[in-house]
Amino acid sequence: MSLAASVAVARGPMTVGLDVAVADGEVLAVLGPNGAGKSTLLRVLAGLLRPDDGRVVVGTDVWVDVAAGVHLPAHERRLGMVFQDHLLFPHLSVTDNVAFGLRTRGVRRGPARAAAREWLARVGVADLADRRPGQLSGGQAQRAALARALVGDPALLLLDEPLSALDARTRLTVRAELRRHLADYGGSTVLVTHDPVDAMALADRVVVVEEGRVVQAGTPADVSRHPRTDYVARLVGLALLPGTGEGGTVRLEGGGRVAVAEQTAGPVFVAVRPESVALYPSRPDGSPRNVWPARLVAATPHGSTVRCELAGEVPLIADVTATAFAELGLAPGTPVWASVKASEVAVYDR
Amino acid sequence: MSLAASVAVARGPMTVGLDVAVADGEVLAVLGPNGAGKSTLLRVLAGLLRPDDGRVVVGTDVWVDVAAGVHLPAHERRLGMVFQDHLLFPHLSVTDNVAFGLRTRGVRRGPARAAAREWLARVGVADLADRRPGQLSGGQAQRAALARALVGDPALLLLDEPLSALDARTRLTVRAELRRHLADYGGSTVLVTHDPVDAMALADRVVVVEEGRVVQAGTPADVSRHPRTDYVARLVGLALLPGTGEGGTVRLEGGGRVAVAEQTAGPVFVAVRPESVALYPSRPDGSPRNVWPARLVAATPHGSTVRCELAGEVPLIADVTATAFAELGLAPGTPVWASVKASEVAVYDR
Amino acid sequence: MRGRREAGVPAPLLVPALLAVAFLVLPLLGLLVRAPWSELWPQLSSPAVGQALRLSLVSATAATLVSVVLGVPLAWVLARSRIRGRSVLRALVTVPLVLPPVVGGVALFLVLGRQGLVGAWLDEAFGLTIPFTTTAVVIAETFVAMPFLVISVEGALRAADARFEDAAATLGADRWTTFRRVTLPLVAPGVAAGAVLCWARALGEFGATITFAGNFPGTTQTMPLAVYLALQRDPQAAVVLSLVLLAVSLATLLLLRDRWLSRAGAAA
Amino acid sequence: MRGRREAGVPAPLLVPALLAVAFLVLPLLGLLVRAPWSELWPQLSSPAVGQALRLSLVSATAATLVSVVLGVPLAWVLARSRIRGRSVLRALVTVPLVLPPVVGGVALFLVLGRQGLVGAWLDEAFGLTIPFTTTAVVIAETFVAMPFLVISVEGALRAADARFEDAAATLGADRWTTFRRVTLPLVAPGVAAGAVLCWARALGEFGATITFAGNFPGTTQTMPLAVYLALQRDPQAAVVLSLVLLAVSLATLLLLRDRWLSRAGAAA
Amino acid sequence: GGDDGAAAPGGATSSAPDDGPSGTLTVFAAASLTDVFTDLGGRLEGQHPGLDVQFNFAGSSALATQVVQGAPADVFASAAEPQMATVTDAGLAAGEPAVVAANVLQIAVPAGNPAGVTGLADFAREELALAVCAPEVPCGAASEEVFAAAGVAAVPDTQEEDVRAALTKVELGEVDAALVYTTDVASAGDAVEGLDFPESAEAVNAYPIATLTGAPNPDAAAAFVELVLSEEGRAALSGAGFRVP
Ligand SMILES: Nc1ncnc2c1ncn2[C@@H]1O[C@H](COP(=O)(O)OP(=O)(O)OP(=O)(O)O)[C@@H](O)[C@H]1O
Ligand SMILES: Nc1ncnc2c1ncn2[C@@H]1O[C@H](COP(=O)(O)OP(=O)(O)OP(=O)(O)O)[C@@H](O)[C@H]1O
Ligand SMILES: [Mg+2]
Ligand SMILES: [Mg+2]
Repeated sequence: MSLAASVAVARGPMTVGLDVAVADGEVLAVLGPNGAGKSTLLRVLAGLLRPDDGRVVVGTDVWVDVAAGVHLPAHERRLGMVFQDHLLFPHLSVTDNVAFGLRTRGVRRGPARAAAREWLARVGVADLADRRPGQLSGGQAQRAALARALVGDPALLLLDEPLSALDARTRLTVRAELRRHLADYGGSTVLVTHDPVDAMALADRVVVVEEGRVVQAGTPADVSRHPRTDYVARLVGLALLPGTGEGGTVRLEGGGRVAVAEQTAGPVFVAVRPESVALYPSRPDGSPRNVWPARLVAATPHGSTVRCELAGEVPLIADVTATAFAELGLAPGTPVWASVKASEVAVYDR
Repeated sequence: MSLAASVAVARGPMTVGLDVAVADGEVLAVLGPNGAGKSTLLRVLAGLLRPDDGRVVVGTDVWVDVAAGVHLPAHERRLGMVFQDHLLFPHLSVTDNVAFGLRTRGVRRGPARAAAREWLARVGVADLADRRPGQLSGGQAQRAALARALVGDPALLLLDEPLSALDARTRLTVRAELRRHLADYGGSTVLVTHDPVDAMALADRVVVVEEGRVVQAGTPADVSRHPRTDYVARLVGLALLPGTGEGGTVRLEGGGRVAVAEQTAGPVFVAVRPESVALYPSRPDGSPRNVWPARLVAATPHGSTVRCELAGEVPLIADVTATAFAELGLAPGTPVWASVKASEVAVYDR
Repeated sequence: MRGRREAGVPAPLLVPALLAVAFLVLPLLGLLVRAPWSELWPQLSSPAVGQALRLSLVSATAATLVSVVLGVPLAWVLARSRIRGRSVLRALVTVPLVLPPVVGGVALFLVLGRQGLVGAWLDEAFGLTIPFTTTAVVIAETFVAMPFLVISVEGALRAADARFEDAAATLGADRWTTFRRVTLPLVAPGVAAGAVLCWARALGEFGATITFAGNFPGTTQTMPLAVYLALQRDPQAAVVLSLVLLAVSLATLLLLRDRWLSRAGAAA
Repeated sequence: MRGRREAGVPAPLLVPALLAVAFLVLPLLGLLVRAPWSELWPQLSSPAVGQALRLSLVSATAATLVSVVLGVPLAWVLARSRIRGRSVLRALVTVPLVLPPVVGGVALFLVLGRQGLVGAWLDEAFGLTIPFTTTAVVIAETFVAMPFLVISVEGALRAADARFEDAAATLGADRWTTFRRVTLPLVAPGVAAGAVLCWARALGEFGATITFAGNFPGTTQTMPLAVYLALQRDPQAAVVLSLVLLAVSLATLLLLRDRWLSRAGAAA
Repeated sequence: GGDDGAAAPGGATSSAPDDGPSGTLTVFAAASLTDVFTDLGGRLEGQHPGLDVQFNFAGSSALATQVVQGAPADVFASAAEPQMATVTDAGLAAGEPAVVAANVLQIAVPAGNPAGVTGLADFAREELALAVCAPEVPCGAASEEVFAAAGVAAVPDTQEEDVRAALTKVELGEVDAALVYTTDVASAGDAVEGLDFPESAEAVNAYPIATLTGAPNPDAAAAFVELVLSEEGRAALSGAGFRVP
């Protein structure tokens, strides 16, 4: 069922005030830095935290309406929820943990256990069905928690980083399993994640939350192509430079100018892909119109390339091959020249 | 100080039997699927779990020697440890949590708190210093736990997925901070992680653990170039095909043949990078000597490319651009032809 | 190189713990040593002693059951609900602990006696009189012992991690289901401890019982009453009787607690 | 559309909880209603009552302190250490709960009396005699009340999450430091509950006290003893005295517990 | 603490200037003697300004235990002979105990006697709620004797551990009649009425008193026993409902 929530809740010095809407069968990914308020949002949607203000409507049911004094208790909300720290019941076997929701909703023990075992098999922990949660590894526990949330027929799925503890391979298969399940699932899903790949793979829409506010919303492709904040840009691996369009160039807010391929005017964002940035030990000649002096601040190997963070008038990220990195003799502090072709620079309105 | 451990411990039906050695100042990354025994290893090294057999030697001190009945209690081991589920003390402020280790080792309250605050600043949670752990978000708690492990001067650092709950941007800065710290740090570090980037960025050496055994060890570059198990290959994004060298071709164990650029003989691994795999709707003509029919089983968008899992005589992974993916009209189940140039295929002894 | 085994009990804990054990166990040893063992057989073979022992065990167990059934919910209300006046209620519940048991017996008369608030009505409506019956013994013991259960279970509930109850709520469990299926198993060791306290206190109850239930062999004479009366005439016999009571309760505790605790432990 | 507020207390918990409250509080109300209030002022203004009340509070508090200092370590040993015979020890510690207090007083004589195991030596070596002194009151109360603390703290310790103790060990804390800085704060609500039980039981102690410490106004006559004497003479006055004791302990519990619990609660 | 000396043997020195007893006198007495002895103790203190009389009132058997355990008592007054026998058997009584008072049984009924009890025969009525003392305690033993003498097959609902407990039930109207001592009825006030019955003479309960061999303050002990046995003491006792020999 569709979800429409607009809630405000004070958390320490910060106020989390978020508007989200999720259609029937849609998956909404919530991205954002640590402490942005993602888990807080899920707790409010689950009924575990009373918002100070706002409404939560699922389908035609009003779950929360602070003004009208309505607050449906959590257990009447038909939820499936994965908590960031699992919270598997320590006194029940893994099977009974997964069967718990079915049992409370009236399913008899036999069928509930059977359904639980089926879900455990789907997330790849069938052989651990009789263990206690204390006897599971971190990733195994997370998978059991996911199974517990998915079994049954919730109206709303709330998944708080459900794949964070999984190893890379299991993550692929569990993500695929989850994707398959969500494709058939008729309710709304809110998925909190730090992994842009999860968002891309699973979500129909993305909202980015920072400091308790929605700063960007859209399809995964849209958000990753046109990030509106530095956080999102970093997340999808772009350098984001706000500036003002002045025809064929953009005057950056931090100083400096960038030549672009289009004509622009007014406040714009300039986004530069790390692959498109070339580094030179001395000022290069040639076609690229954008050439800036910079200094290497950090370098992280990443597969066969090295991701270089550059500081200077125009802060950039550059991906260079490990060979090139070695040949340039780069080390933190080294001065370099960075260049980008104007045609490789994306520019869009702020 | 250097660490040499060779321990065996039964965990449910499985036995974890691991040999690891870490030199002074070295960082060893432990990679492996869920339930492989990584956390178990750390618990044994920390003295929280008694091994059934084996020895642990740090520097010249014998911490564990089961045969001789030696088992140094955890609190005498000079450790810094991050637990997979943080375990911050709920009754102490974040500062006091971080200062705890210093206080127990005799540092006075003032200096201990000052050191704690400094570390909290280094991991970016200085403003939360006076909160209780229950008032932190997941990622904030993980950073506090990291600070608690790093403060002081442990002989051995044991980090169990210390960055898993961090958002992508924070992860970069905390990882850089950790890297800086580990570069100066004289003790041994054992880092458990699921993220190959962490391993590449932080570790001097990598061991891969599967089902309680070490299946591969080496430098990060070595392991990522020459994976020896399917798990590692997936981790670093390669398709791994074991076979037997027969001159210019390799006969694969699963059936089928691969043409390679070198002459080989005997048991070998063939590794194929996803980028080097091209897909065609019908059998292509031309130079590549390796052309196989296959079927698409799963596709995951990943930045501007789509990662395709292929099943067939030769199971492969292919990265194609989103545009190409759309043009090929690919969907799970679609039959395709995959081709790889012989010169792009890596081959090395098993 | 230090090669010693894992430190056992640290001295600052061991020393007071040993003192505590000495303090609690030495007097018992003293009793054991000085007890006139020749009295044992005559006492044990006396049917009155058997009767009193049986009545004690039955009524203490019944009082514990009633206390668990009524007291655990009360502890939950005190620990979890947000009703007003909780702290007053908590203190009120603690207060019967302080009441001299004899006065407690008088108070029970005022409510359940022939002329008591409820008792008079029971008498008229159903011809039921409670005082001087085995029921009265159970009631007196429950009145005295239940607060021990309530307070210790409440402490266990406060210490338990309430986030598991959140998780249960998201799985559709209402508060009652959550209580039964999550909270109660999680605090099982606390309930076990409370029940042991309650049972032991009920088994040792004297003042309220003799006041409210009187002392009639076979109906209301529990062991402590028998011991007290024996003390009047033959202190030696009284010591032997107490030791019999001790031995029986020790055996029961050893059997029951280990069984219950190991179950509760497996659940934790 | 259901718009009602969060469910309060579920009926299957509320009904037994209400029954429990009625059962525990109604008799007190009965006492309050029937109490001869005209007696209140004469009793309150009598210096003997003031003395007894003061002695009761002082000795119960002292007994609680001793019990906490000795009993919490013992509870820790029972819950955490792996010494042998733990279950026997636990049962032994529970047993004084079952001992009729008067017999407990006799047992104390056997150890600490002038002719007792330890008492004789104390007398010879230091000229110290314990019986019939205020110290004897504290000892008698501690003997009777400490097991309540031990058992309920042990329950709390068992229910607490031992993984935090692992974390403390990796931070260099030995078991003693871990106990002080991690375990104890985590089980603070359990210790508070145990201390309340212990204090209340000590405050209400009668049998062991009158036997081992005697009944000397000003030195060993606590309120329950004063109530006992009053019962011999003037039952009405006894009821009033009990109510005074109740009121004082109620006030103390309300003050202390709320203060302690809110601190402990902030720590949780 | 300093006030511990009140009961400690060391406090009982007789170094006062006048010849009479001085220091601390410690009297262990049955709880039923509380009022009379407190009163007499006050009088003795009035006669001897240097004297401080301390009482320890409790059940006779508890007192006997304490004395046997070496309590620093000067005088022991028991509510029955068996407990005094415990002390004399241990060789702790100085001389023969003297009988200070005696008590006989009375039927106690709630004010107004709602059940219409008239005599000992009513203790055989099943429909009444009846209390007697347990046979282990003196008044219970006495009750058995009077029932035997009267030929009544008593059907009590409860055998009380002491007279007080029985009397409490009468006061509350929870029993229709109880067999208790005269003195207790006298002290109970208006809520209880006492009915004499002829067979009561069959069982007279004596209160023995003795000074103790280990008495820290034997002079004062002797003075107190003398006062209790004097005309003045007898008057006080009979005023409280005791029979005096
Ligand atoms: N109980 C609490 N009291 C006060 N502040 C809190 C409490 N819980 C969380 N906070 C604060 O509220 C903010 C939002 O927390 P929340 O858990 O929603 O973050 P999050 O987006 O889920 O972060 P993460 O990615 O680290 O899990 C954080 O700054 C956190 O410190
Ligand atoms: N207390 C226990 N009793 C029995 N088996 C256990 C216990 N704890 C863990 N195991 C099992 O031991 C194996 C190793 O667990 P461990 O926690 O070391 O895995 P891990 O490599 O850390 O996995 P993850 O990446 O999921 O954290 C797992 O299969 C797990 O199920
Ligand atoms: Mg979160
Ligand atoms: Mg792990």
